[in-house]
Amino acid sequence: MNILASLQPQLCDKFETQAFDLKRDDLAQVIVEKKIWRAVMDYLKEEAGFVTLLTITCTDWIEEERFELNYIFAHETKRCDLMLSFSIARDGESVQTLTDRWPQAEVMERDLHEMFGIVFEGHPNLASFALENWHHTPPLRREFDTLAFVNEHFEFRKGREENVDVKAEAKRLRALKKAKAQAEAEAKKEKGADDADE
Amino acid sequence: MTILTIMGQGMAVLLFAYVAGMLYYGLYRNITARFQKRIGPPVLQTFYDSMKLLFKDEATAFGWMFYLGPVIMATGSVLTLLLLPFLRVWHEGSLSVYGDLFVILYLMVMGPLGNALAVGVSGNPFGVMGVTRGLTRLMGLELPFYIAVIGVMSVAQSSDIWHIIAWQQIHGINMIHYPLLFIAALFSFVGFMGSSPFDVVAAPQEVYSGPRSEFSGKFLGLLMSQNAIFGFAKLLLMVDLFWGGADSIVELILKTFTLFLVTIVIGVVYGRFKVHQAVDFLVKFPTLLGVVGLLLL
Amino acid sequence: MKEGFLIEQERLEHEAAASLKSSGLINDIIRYFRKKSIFVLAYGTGCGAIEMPPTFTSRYDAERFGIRGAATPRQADVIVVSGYLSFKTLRRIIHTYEQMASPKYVIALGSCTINGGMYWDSYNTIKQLDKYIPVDMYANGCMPRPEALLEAFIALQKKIENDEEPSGWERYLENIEWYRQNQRAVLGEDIKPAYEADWYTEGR
Amino acid sequence: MQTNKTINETIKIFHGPQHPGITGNMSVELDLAGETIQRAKTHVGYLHRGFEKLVERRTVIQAFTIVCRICVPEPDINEQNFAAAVEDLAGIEISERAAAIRTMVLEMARIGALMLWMGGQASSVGLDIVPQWCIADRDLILDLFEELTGGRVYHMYIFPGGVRRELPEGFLEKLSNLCDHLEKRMERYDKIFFENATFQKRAIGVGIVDKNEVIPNGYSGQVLRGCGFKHDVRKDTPYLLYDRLDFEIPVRNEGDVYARALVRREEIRQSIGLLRQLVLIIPDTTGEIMQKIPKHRKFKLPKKETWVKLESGRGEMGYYMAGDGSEKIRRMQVRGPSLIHAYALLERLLVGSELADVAMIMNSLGICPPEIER
Repeated sequence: MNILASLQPQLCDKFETQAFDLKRDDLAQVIVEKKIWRAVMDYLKEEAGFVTLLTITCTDWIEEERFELNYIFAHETKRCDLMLSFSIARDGESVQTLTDRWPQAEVMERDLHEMFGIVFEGHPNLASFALENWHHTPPLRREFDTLAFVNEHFEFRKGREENVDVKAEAKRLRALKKAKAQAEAEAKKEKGADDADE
Repeated sequence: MTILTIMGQGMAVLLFAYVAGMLYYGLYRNITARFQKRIGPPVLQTFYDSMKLLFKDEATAFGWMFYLGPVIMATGSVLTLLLLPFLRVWHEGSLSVYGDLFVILYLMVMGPLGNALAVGVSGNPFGVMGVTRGLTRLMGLELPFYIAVIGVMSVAQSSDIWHIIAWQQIHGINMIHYPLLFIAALFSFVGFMGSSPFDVVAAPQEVYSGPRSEFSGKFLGLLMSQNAIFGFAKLLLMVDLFWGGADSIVELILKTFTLFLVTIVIGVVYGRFKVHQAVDFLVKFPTLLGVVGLLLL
Repeated sequence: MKEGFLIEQERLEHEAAASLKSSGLINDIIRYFRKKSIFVLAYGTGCGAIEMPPTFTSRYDAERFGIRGAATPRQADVIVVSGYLSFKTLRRIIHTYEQMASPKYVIALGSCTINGGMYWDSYNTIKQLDKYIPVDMYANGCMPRPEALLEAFIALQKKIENDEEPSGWERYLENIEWYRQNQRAVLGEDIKPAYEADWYTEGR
Repeated sequence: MQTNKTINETIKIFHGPQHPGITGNMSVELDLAGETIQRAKTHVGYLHRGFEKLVERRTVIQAFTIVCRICVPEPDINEQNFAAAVEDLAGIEISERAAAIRTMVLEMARIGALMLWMGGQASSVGLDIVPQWCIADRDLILDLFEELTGGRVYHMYIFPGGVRRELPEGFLEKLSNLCDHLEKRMERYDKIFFENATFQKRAIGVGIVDKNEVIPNGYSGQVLRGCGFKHDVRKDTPYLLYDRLDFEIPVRNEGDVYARALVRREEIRQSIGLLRQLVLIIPDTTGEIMQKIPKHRKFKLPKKETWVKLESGRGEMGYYMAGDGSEKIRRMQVRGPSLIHAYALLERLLVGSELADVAMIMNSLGICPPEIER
């Protein structure tokens, strides 16, 4: 019996899930409201056997003004994974930490705090993770334009003298080819006309 | 026996030890490379390295104590060399008539102490740790070595190395008569040469390069030259104590290089112990052998 | 007592070091030794470091040219910057480079050190290495093969032997203000790496 | 008061980033009392390039060229994970032949990564002869990669929809010769490394992982199998051709450095066996090596999310990917095994062990910094 398929009715009975999306035999996604995610997670951990926290991801849906947080759990038999998703507002909404349940959540939450600016309540140490002395917008937010940042802080070495703009060159070559084909076609036409004359 | 002959002989011994030590360590790298299935550096590579370092700047300034460290080490090793019997025919007019096994054993500890002085001033934690490791290891190394030395001394009824050599000339070399003592001393000797599995002092994966972490340029070059001379002196000591010294230069080179080869082969196939494992090992197995050897005297 | 790198920094900023520029037999000999013995700092800064073990082990065996690894910056002659540098690593590279004893050389590996390479639009990597520390030799490619790395070393040996242009460490001393200005532009005022003293205050 | 006293008696050192005993560019901050470690803290970020941001800016095909740079010793797992995620989102089915070739590439990469690990682990005990040998043996694998893909280290071979090139002529024969050679070499490595008295003395009883926290904390790879748990993504949720291949999961119960080393030794053997099976299977497989995929600008991913994972040489590596209906990937997150191993596990294991063990433990966990910070 498939673990995920049998989980679906139990979970949907017990909680108000917004969706239970069975993606593959070994992967399903549960979307819930933010207010019940802790309860669902407890149920998953204690009773459904999803004991391992694999990772926490965050997706920035800037058009819909929300962050989607995905907590990915693995079953204790390691035969299937489950994604628990919920949305929070892009600014100012904090999430409760998971460091009390899983020690590895500490570094994952630090990563998300640094990259998206999400605050995790009760986290022991939201210090910087990969960046050092970073005072700009958190870099993985959609509004952070990395190219603009690069242009502001660095300059690029000039290319070689004979360096050409690839797009312009492609355009030129295409035009050249077209002209050549046209000339050939005309020549053929004239020749054909000549042949016909003869 | 004038002062000139003493000085002349001393300089000759020093020069020979320097050249031989450099070549031995060059060959060490080359032979190790052959074990590792590669061509390896030229034989003169150690010489190139030390000369290049002598013409380099230093990046550090920690005061005069720091500069004194390598000098003390070099003094210790040069004195050790000069006080050891070099060739049997050079008995007359050699500084080594003033030498004694006790003096030599004390001088051999001078190197680590000089190191400790300099490194203590630099305050580099890796260096301090390396020195601590070196002193801890020294305890383990000295025990079997001293037992072997006591055995050899009590047989020859003298602490004078010349007498020990003379005894061996009459009765045959010590290695054959007292193999257990020789094996005990050989274990310590491998450690004294800084070869695996006892190379805990400067283990790069653990303590950077140990006591040498802060030394650069000329000091490092001096340390390398000192190491070559001291290495040769240690080989000479073992040859004098257990292999009956040497009559000619060729015999000396053959004997010392054979001994050196033993350390190379052991170093290639073994990894590194931890400090306390090394001390444990030395205190147990070689010491036991030494004690049994003493009892069988 | 001052720490070693502070002294080095002072010396870099205030005092011009003596150079062995004038030619002559002795200088030729010194240059020969320098060419024959190159200690490479064991610091893998980026992905190019994956090609360093093959270069130094039995297949390509750089030691036959006298090139071998050194554990600490004090002993090293060459630092190989193997690929892209994030800000955090750049800070350590500058620190390490200033700890090395002159004459010292820099080999830059991979296209990322020349013009950003793959990471031209990344917000955390620098684009031109030679604005921050002087580079003596480039090996291009992503990533350069061990042969390319060996060739860079041999070209560096030739450069040392011929004593061509002012080598990198001399340029660094002469233009220290310019380099410092560039470094400050990306790293801020504290070029020395700052470690947060964590658990002393945290109570972990 | 007691704590203050102990703090004053310790030395604080940084093991890395510039240190011969560190795996890659990272550092461990250590508080030492004598040689015993009181506290340990991992610092990463020296290799942060912002892949996840760069991927968001690129189209699918452009992003493909940079994902292999995420993990340097074993880049192919990233390509496979990326390709699998894109295929899952776009609904592409790859042919049997492409799957077989991918399996072969992944197993070759696994042997290469394990050989590199062997070099690191041996040099951490000062056995300098082993890295000299086994990195040269790994180079033979890289030679085959070069013939197959054109690149030594970065292959860019596993493409969404299949693989990029047909096998060159005589490739499988060379591969089976290489398997013979490696099998012969493994006997030598047994003698000089795995059965070496000094290595056993250093490795047995060092870095013992607590078995109770293995599953909940998500340790994977050799840490998991070295603690007696018989799990491998290749068996649990088979991908590619692994359900048709015959192999064993090596397991040891001790949970120390030596157990992990022996697990890895057995894994090299199993991978050689897998390659031998693949040499026989591949000629009979059918199908195009490359499915028809949309052109560059028209390769659009639907608004869906997915999570794929596979077994790398160090543990399970997963990719989370979300599309948004445009030709660019909305979000890609890399979850490497090293993230958990380097933080949650390493910091625990180091406390109470000695400075001499740091390099041993780090190597035996197989920590690869570029996949921690991307």
